[in-house]
Amino acid sequence: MPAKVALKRNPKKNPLGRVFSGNIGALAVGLKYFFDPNRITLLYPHEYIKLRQGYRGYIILIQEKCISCSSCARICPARAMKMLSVKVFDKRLKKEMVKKFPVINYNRCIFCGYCVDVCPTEALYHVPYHDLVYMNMQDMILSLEDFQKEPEDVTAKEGLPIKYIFDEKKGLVKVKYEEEKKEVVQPQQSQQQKENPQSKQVDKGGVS
Amino acid sequence: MASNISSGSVPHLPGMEVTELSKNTYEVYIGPAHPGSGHMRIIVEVDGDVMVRVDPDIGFVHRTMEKLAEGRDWIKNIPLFERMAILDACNITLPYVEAVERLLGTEPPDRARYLRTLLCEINRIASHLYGMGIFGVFLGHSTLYMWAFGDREVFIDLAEQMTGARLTHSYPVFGGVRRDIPDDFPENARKATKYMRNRLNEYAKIFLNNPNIRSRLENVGIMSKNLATELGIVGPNLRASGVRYDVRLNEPYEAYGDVEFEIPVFEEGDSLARAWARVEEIRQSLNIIEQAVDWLEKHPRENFMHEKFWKTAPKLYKDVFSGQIDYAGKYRVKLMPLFASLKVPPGKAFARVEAGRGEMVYYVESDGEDVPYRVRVVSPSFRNVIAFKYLMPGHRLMDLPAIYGSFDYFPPEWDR
Amino acid sequence: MVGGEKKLISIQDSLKNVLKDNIISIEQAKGYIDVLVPTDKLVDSAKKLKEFGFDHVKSVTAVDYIAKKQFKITYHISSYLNEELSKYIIGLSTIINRDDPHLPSLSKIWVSAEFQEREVYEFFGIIFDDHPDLRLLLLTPVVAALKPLRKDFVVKEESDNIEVDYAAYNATKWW
Amino acid sequence: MNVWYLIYRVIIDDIIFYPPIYQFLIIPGLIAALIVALIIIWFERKAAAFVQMRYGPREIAPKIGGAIQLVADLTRYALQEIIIPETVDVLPYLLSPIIMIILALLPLEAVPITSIRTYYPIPPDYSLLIAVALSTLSPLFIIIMSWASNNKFAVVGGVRESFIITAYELIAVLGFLSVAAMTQSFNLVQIVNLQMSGKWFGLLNPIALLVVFIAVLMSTSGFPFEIPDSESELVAGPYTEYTGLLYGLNMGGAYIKRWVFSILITIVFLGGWAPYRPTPGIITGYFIPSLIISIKALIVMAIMSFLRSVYGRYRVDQALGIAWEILIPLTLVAFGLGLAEAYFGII
Repeated sequence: MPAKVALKRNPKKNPLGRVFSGNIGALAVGLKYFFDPNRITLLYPHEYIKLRQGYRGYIILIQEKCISCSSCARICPARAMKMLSVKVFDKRLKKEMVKKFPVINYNRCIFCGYCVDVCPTEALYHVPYHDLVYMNMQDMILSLEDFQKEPEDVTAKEGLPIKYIFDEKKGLVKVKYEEEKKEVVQPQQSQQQKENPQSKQVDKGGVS
Repeated sequence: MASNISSGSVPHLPGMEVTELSKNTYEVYIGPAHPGSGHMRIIVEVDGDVMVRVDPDIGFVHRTMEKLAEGRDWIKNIPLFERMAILDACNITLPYVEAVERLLGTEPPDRARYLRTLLCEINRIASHLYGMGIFGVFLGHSTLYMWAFGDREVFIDLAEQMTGARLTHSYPVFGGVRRDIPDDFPENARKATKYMRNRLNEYAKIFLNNPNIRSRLENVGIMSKNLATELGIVGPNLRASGVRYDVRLNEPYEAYGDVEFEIPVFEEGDSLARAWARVEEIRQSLNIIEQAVDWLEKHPRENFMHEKFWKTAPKLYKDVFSGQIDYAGKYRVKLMPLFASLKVPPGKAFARVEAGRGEMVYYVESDGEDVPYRVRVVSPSFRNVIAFKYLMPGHRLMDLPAIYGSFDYFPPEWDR
Repeated sequence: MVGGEKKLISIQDSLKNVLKDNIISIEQAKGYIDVLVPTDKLVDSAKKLKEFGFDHVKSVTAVDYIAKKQFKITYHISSYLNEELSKYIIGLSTIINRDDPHLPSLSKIWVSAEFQEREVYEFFGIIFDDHPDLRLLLLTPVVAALKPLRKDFVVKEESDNIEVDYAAYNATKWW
Repeated sequence: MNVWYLIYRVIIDDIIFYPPIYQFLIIPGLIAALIVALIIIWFERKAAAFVQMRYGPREIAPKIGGAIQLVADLTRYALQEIIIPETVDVLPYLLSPIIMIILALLPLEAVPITSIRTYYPIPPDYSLLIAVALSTLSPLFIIIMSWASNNKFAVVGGVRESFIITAYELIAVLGFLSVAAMTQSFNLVQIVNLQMSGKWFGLLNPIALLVVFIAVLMSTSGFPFEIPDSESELVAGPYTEYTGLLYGLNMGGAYIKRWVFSILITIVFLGGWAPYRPTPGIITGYFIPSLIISIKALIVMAIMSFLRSVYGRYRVDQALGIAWEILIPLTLVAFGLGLAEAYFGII
């Protein structure tokens, strides 16, 4: 069923009808929305969109899973990800050795998600938020420790979580976000991690 | 190079162009810092209120993408080219992906073709709405501007659910796509299409049938069929002049050969017809979205990448796709590490698709290395800009926004 | 696609009929038909192709073969009005010398080539004789003098090295 | 005590409620105009936002819907640096916005806003004619402004302004005079008194009202009809070279002109202070009628502002074509209708 051509013309109207029906139609639509406004604006700092899982937000490394293959750094189109050689204690071989781990420069990152998709062991993942503020550009180059921590979602502290749902009449409707039934375990790891960044368990990655 | 530019006894400084004006005319510079136009300048020579010479002066956001592409790996060029027109991201990168696929000799599987078609149409609607919004600003109609941008949000949200990013999707990759649609996507898409159909009627009422706007657009900037062909205009602008050309019709790509839709062609060729052509195209795109969603719902979620890849993929890849790993998003298609150092067999390929603003063309040449030897990008706005030079003279100065806006010109796309 | 193949052969034949001995070589590339003609017969071939029905230029592409000291200019042309021809894209190409690059302009035959030729002119320094308005389009004169798309203009990009030195990284935190 | 009472009476009677001062500076003059601008600009933004899927001004005082947004804007305009380009003709450049504002308010000095004889600013016998004549003065200074700016965009804008003004002021004047033809009087007090029975001239002669309404919309160049300063091809038209407070004055000038015309429309077509009958005394004879007129004029302005969200901008030659080809004949029809009604004694 290929496409077919449909010949159309600009709608024609006689001049008098054009003036009357055109003006009345335009005014009627205007008045309709004046009395029944359909607002979709997000009042941003007071409300924020709770994005769904799968949104390409900030990228987090799970160091335990990384096999130092450098694929992520090689595929990065913006050269934001580089490999850093670090001495780590290998559990399997039970000795100290030099391994390469990715670090990221958020000055450059374009959030294309290639690194996450190319990682053969799923050691990188996205968190579904992107509105962070750094005080200077140096801070945007993360160290290996910072790269493993989920950054604090600052807007979530003050704002009201909002979800847009699709609607046939209003397009997008703003509703308050409610946690889904499946209980999401909030990882209480930030303190723990600071003390002992290397000891992060893989299974702890149960984050929304 | 500079010495070639001007001739005669006119004084000349490097970087400066001096032209003598005929009597009783003066020059007006529209842009480059201009509400609505983006970054371009139109140098207009005006005789009274009538334009006599129009010279589009462009390149304010030029980024030399053709050169940059020669230094980047094949896959890294996809996010690069996307930045030409982020509001039309899938359409803009698709011909590049197709050209490279032709060189590689791979064909995307059916599901990937439908997914690409789906995103292309979502992008087309978003792009048309953007263009109409800007058009509204040009004519001083702020309501259309806000409406178009507000309703565009619906389709950007759809695209975000599908790809994980609002604008820079980087969705098609060589041999397939990067994600499958989420479970609730078909339902949302159907709601969005229904909503948009109703809205288009209201757009017509408040904007296109508004006598005020009609008188601005009717019989303004009439481009005959022959002139449009001669100038090589593309997209809805071409079809508004009565030329029956659409890449989706003449050389169906992806799933366009399998879905049913119409190509609206208008005969008038004036600004009003160009605006109507966009509205009708949005209507057809909504049809395509519904059909694509139906198809995707009926068919199983497999074969979204090249078949060979799916068979040899390790278990983890399938786990990620089916959502077994809880911290990673569902229905994501993992890329092969091979993509990072892909080498494309030598050859020359040419690909065209119908992007939102018109025909998008890539010429890709490979010499077997991991970077392209030459990528030539011709974007739709690039081929439309010539129309300003030949169409505007003879019109009044106040017709400039009406013509400019009706062409849906987008400077970053042309400047590359 | 069998029918398609046949049609391609027939369009190649008809191109040969139209251009006759102008053709140096004709080749089916991926997505278009590459027709190579000598530079002095470019205008003649273009006129014949336009009469045949190819009414617009899609792209004017120049490729710098620095090893062979050649430029290859390709006019990708197709048709809007002729539905049969609109399915094909013809690459009307010619090879010119890299040292003194100029060739006849086709923008009087195809107006749609006008801006594209201006672009090729500024990026490659290729001069199109008889062009109605050969000025810079995108670049400033200073940049255009460098002829940026030629292969001997090398873009200085940051290092492709994917590894970062630990000591340097800790000291400067920058790359 | 008596002295203080005397001073109080002097301030109230002879200064505040001295008609030229009261009408020029307080109600419906400068202060009322500022308050009206505050309300109308807020309403304009809010109404447009309602139609356009937005909230409109909100962040400044969210509890009252951002109603004092204009105060913030004015503060910004007032504190902005005023840049005077070297190429301009300084004296007319600086003076013309100020003179324009003063002249825009001047018609109010000719308009009686009560039927009590003591509160007429001038003898009202020819007040309609004088008010209409004074209202045509201020656009001259927009043209001077554009010429003094020495800028191509400003000159094009100024030329457009002069075209529009010539066409539409004429229509406005003729529209008002059609009522004078009906009543055989230029006396605004008499015109209002004739409407006291509820037969407003806007109802008796709707064509004249429509014509005047359109003419006011066009000649005061409010937002979608701002042909002289259409931003998409002329940066800001005559005001291109203005910055800071001077630019704010220009923007305010358009609103003040519209406000003055709205008051004229109210008095001539919408019954002025009817149905209220002023009785002697400052409050009942002067203050209340002026309030009634202001509120009616405010509604007229609100309707004008709402149109912003429905219409776009006309091309200058189309606007002139509408004026000369459609509205002038319509005005003559309105004139004829008025004469006919007067002849058959409907008034």
